Amino acid sequence: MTTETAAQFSITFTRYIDADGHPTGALPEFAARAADLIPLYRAMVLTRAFDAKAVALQRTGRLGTFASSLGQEAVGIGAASAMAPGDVLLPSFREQSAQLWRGVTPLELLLYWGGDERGSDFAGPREDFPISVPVAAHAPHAAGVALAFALRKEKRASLCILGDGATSKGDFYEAINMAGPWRLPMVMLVNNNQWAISVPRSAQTAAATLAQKAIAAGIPGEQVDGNDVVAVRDAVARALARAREGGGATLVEAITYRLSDHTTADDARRYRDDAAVTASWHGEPIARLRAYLVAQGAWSREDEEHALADAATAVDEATESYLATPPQPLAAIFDHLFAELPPSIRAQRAQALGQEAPDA
Amino acid sequence: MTTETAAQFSITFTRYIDADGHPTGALPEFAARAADLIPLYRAMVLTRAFDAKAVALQRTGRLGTFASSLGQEAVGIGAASAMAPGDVLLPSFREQSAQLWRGVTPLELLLYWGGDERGSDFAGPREDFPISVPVAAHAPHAAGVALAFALRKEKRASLCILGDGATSKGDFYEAINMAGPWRLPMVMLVNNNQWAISVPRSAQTAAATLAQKAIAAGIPGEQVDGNDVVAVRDAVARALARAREGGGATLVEAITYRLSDHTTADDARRYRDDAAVTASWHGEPIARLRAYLVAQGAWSREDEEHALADAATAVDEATESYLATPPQPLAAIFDHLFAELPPSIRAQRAQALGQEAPDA
Amino acid sequence: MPEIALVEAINLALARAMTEDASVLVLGEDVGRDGGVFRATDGLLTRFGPERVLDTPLAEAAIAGISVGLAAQRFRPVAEIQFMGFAYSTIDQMLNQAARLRTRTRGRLSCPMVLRMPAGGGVHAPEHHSESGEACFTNIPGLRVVYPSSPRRAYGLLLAAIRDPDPVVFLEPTRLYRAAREDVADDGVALPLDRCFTLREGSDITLIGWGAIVRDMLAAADRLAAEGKQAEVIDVATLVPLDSASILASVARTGRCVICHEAPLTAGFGAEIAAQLAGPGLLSLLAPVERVTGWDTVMPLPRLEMQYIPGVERILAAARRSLQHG
Amino acid sequence: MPEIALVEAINLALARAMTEDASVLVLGEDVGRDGGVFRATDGLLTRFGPERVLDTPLAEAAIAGISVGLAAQRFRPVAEIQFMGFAYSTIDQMLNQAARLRTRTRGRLSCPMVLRMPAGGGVHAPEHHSESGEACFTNIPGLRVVYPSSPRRAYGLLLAAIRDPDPVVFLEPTRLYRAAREDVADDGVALPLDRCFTLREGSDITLIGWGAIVRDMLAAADRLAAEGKQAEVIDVATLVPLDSASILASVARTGRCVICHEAPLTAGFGAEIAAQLAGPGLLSLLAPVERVTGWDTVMPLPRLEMQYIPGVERILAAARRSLQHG
Ligand SMILES: Cc1ncc(C[n+]2csc(CCOP(=O)(O)OP(=O)(O)O)c2C)c(N)n1
Ligand SMILES: Cc1ncc(C[n+]2csc(CCOP(=O)(O)OP(=O)(O)O)c2C)c(N)n1
Ligand SMILES: [Mg+2]
Ligand SMILES: [Mg+2]
Repeated sequence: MTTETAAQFSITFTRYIDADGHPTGALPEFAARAADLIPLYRAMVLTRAFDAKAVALQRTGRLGTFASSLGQEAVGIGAASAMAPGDVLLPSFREQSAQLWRGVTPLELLLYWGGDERGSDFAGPREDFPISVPVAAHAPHAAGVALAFALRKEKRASLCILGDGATSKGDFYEAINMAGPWRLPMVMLVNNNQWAISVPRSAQTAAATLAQKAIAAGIPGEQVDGNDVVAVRDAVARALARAREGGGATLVEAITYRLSDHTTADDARRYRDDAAVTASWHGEPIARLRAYLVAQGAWSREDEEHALADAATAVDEATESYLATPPQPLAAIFDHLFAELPPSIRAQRAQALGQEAPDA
Repeated sequence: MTTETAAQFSITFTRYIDADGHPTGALPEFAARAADLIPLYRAMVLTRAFDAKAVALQRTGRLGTFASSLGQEAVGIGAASAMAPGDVLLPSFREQSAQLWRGVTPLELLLYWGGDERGSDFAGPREDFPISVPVAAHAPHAAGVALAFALRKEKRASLCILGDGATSKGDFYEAINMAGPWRLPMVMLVNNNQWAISVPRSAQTAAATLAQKAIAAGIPGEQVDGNDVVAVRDAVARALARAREGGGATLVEAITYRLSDHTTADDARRYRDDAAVTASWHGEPIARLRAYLVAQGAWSREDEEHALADAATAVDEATESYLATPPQPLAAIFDHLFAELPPSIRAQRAQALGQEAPDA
Repeated sequence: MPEIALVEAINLALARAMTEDASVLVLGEDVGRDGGVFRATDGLLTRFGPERVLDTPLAEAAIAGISVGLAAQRFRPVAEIQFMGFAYSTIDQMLNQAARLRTRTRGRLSCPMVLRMPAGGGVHAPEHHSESGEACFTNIPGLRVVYPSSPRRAYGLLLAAIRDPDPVVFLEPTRLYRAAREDVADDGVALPLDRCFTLREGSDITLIGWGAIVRDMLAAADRLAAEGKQAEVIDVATLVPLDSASILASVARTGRCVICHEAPLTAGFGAEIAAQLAGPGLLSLLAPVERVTGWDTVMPLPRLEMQYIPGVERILAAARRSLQHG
Repeated sequence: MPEIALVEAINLALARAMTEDASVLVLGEDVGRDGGVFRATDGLLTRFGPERVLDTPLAEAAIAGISVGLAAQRFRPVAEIQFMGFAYSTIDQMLNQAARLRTRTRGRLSCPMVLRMPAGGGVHAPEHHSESGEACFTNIPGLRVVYPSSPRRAYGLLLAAIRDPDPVVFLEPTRLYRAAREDVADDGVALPLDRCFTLREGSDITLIGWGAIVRDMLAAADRLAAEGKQAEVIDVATLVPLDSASILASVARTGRCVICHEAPLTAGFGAEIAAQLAGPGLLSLLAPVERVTGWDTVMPLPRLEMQYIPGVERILAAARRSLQHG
């Protein structure tokens, strides 16, 4: 018998700022001065304020089911802050942090979660995809967008964010596999918050890391501390840069924890211990970065108060506008279906609007 | 920054008998005496004779489109010979070698490829699945069969065989991923014949090996020389044994080459060089094992003539029976649809058989 | 005989089937500890253990696919898809595999599985959670499609679906999961899978439909009665195979028919019923067949969904139109 | 103006569309060097290069999914699925994604893609290669479904489908790929996507269908003419959105109608046409609407397939039944 090694792989895990806010070594260029991290911090604070408000609105019957990103803010902010404006974001339903950074407004988010399609007609990032509620369905879209960039020889990349549960779906694998031979400028970011509703990460797959799923596609994969916004941004920035330069796709697994219920429709106490959740508050991304900034002398109690107040104002203003926004007219159901409405559906539209006797 | 290694993997490639028929070292137990390999040799010869006949029948309009396994006989024979009778085979459309070993008759195979469902009503391996024409669709069935064994605590395993192209399909990934956490007694055997119709292995995925796709599922994966029936059987036997003992699933990649056209409907000269094909004849599994057996003094020219004659007889007899088999009556279209035909379809059946005036 | 909600009736039927037949398994996303996002499988894990109630990874195609493998091995898997919006990736397995295994092997292997899922809108759920995609499953020979609209029918039909030796797609009206309540005897009695249910008899017009809208049909029938017109109300319940005989017989008596469903009009399953009326039923018709359905548009997000979902008023308008005809 | 086969007309339309619009891409399994298993994309790789003609890995769901991404980025992908039997795993992407992108974003993003595939049986192909699954795509708002039955219509409708700003599922009758031949001018003129085609006028009965069976309808019309009955023959061509006006107008003239398709009867798309006749068309009908379709069984393997696929004799029998009525 001859047995030889055909291939070898390893997966790394990276962190820059530990759970207590201590740097584990030199920080990357973009974080060289602690002050440079303040926008990231403020964005995480805004996200948390937004999430809290959205949950409150849902509890009082003024918003639909909502998926909080409590404790996971660093994933989206780290990733989005690594993007260039011309890159395209394809978010799952729990990445409001990334969307807010990209310029989607809190009002748009509220409209969407309040059940109004206008919330996906972003005034800001016009090419970004709407939220993907179907798990992993947006992964091949990210490959398609990346293929468009590659074909046009544009130095742009697509960034797809999805969950640990999403890595079990065929769409996810098919998309990263296609990205391989075509060297697509795509970054697949797995927000591993340890849970897919009630199914823990360990029941989702026997893979020791989710990053290693990249190996199946022949693309690089790495793990980062997803509660460390610096580590997330650094890994995603490197991956995006390589993608834009023709170096192909990367899978980044960001390890975090879902501190909230799955959504407002969920009661996580049915399936997980409060104790584990409580323990996971240690090292959560906002407290962690605040500790770092404070230790660096870049953040004061006053700064904190301002940040909280600014976030509250932004969210309150958005809420007011949201609550004051009348629903779309019924015609809107029809008017965006096709570029031009076919005659048969024109007739239905008229019927729906009561302008004409129905005939079906 | 701290970067640590989160996980490491390596993929091995194994061969026992090289392209010229020389052993590369000690052979495994089951092949300790060269004579023990004669049944495998004869089965490969039978397969090749069957394939040649089937192609000839197709060319003369007496069989439907057919997928030859020319040059790949060791994959199916190696795998099937590693199975216990109680294991279940889930073959793709190019694994007649494995099916023949399992006891599917040449007549059944001809009936199937001749367009008669009775060809999938195997008299022999009653629990084996019919051929899967849809690529990779049988992968989750293999997981389901394995789950059945696990739940019943039976020491049995399922063996799914599919192609290199199949490793791009979501079904494949979803199935091996599910096998992981449940430690399913399943072996996923990838027959990597380098081509998916006209698409070469290199365009199918950027993965350096197909075996490494196992890493995504957290199950063991390994590569073997798929033209070395000993290596295939050895790897599959080890994997099956581990599976039956509760050790979970394994992915085995067998590297071979499709010496034939994709099917009788294909003309491979449109997309690949004859030169590459000619070169790939070197090391093909039958000549290779013959060289080994001859060198071991276990095989003579006379043995060869007998083997060829026996194969020809078996195939000719099957062909005669096949050609003499009348088609099923039209009623057969209806009679296996449900355990009991619902009234509405009973009416259609009667209509089809002309027993009653139609009414739809 | 306690009054229970439709989702509880589902739960009861699952437990009953699991009790009486050890080969019945429940699997799907979050069906175990969580008891399913609608609690349809609540308590089953505790009662029957993790070898009978399996939380799967998040992969619908494989949920269907492993069910085919389990069923071929004589288990009776009852797989849950969390919402119909996520069931479309199972169609390949249901159509090419589950529905054909018996035919392909001339009966050597078979596929006694049930694929359950909530369907339809009206609960202000997020995007992709309010689908009525039954038509994607109704042109698939070898598959049964069942869609009960009351707790009792949910109980009896689910038992029948699980006991049936062939694959069944079982749709449950999300809107009625909690809203529909009824006395249900847990007597293990299945209802027939090839029969419509006449919920109310009437001689002036037939209202036919399935799923949540059946309640609106009943309400419309009340209103019509107040106007002096007796509507017969039929819950189709089993779409495929369709109980054409009962439907044709009803319309033969009434001469008028309104077909109601939440799914879009064009090529919705209502078309099949109307087509049978245009064919063998033609001579019964005193008025054009009316279809009251969702519009041929994408199901809107919650703010407009109740204007999309047809309700009592649209059914009444159609019925009156029909009654006024000729 | 050379006489060419239907598959060559497809090829011509693809080349024309790629020539006139640099955003048109062709992608799919084996569409490149091999030119597609039916040669529909033959020569395109040489002519337009590997950046316009992309051989994909073997993954239909992703072929549809990356097309959505490309289309959102203003490309016009024309994706080939090798056989309809392998298209079912694209339904999720087509229904939940392609058909909705414009609606979901209020027009900010759109999805001008075409998903082409051969459909139907009759060429003695292997298992799963002879499907008529169009009904799986016809109850999906936001999607067009087109199914030409002659080289000229294939050419003109494919051009229209590619130029259309919204997603189109484009079905090509396998049986006619080589069998249907016709003069086709490569003039770049598209045919309308919202119109049926009346192939033959007649006042006694209307034969309506799509795909390969249209040829049998024409043959049946010849035979009926020999019996002194003039059949109007309509190729529906675009199933969704349906040109109901033309169909209703024809039946208003003839009073009799036979609807023909290869797909199974129950909830086949023929039901929609029959339903419209039972509704707005009712007063035109002089005889029950006939449907001549595949049986409600799994498409058999080749030895029995021609007994499954309805042909001239069954159409004739239905037409005669209709003509004798009343
Ligand atoms: C295809 C699909 N199946 C099921 C669901 C229902 N569902 C919504 S979120 C979710 C869990 C997702 O887990 P994960 O991918 O880890 O993301 P997370 O919710 O943790 O952010 C499920 C099962 C869905 N949205 N899409
Ligand atoms: C899902 C699916 N897509 C497409 C096809 C058409 N097709 C048949 S075989 C084949 C290539 C398969 O390649 P591979 O998996 O390597 O198996 P091989 O033919 O080489 O044995 C394709 C594309 C199919 N049968 N099933
Ligand atoms: Mg998660
Ligand atoms: Mg291959």
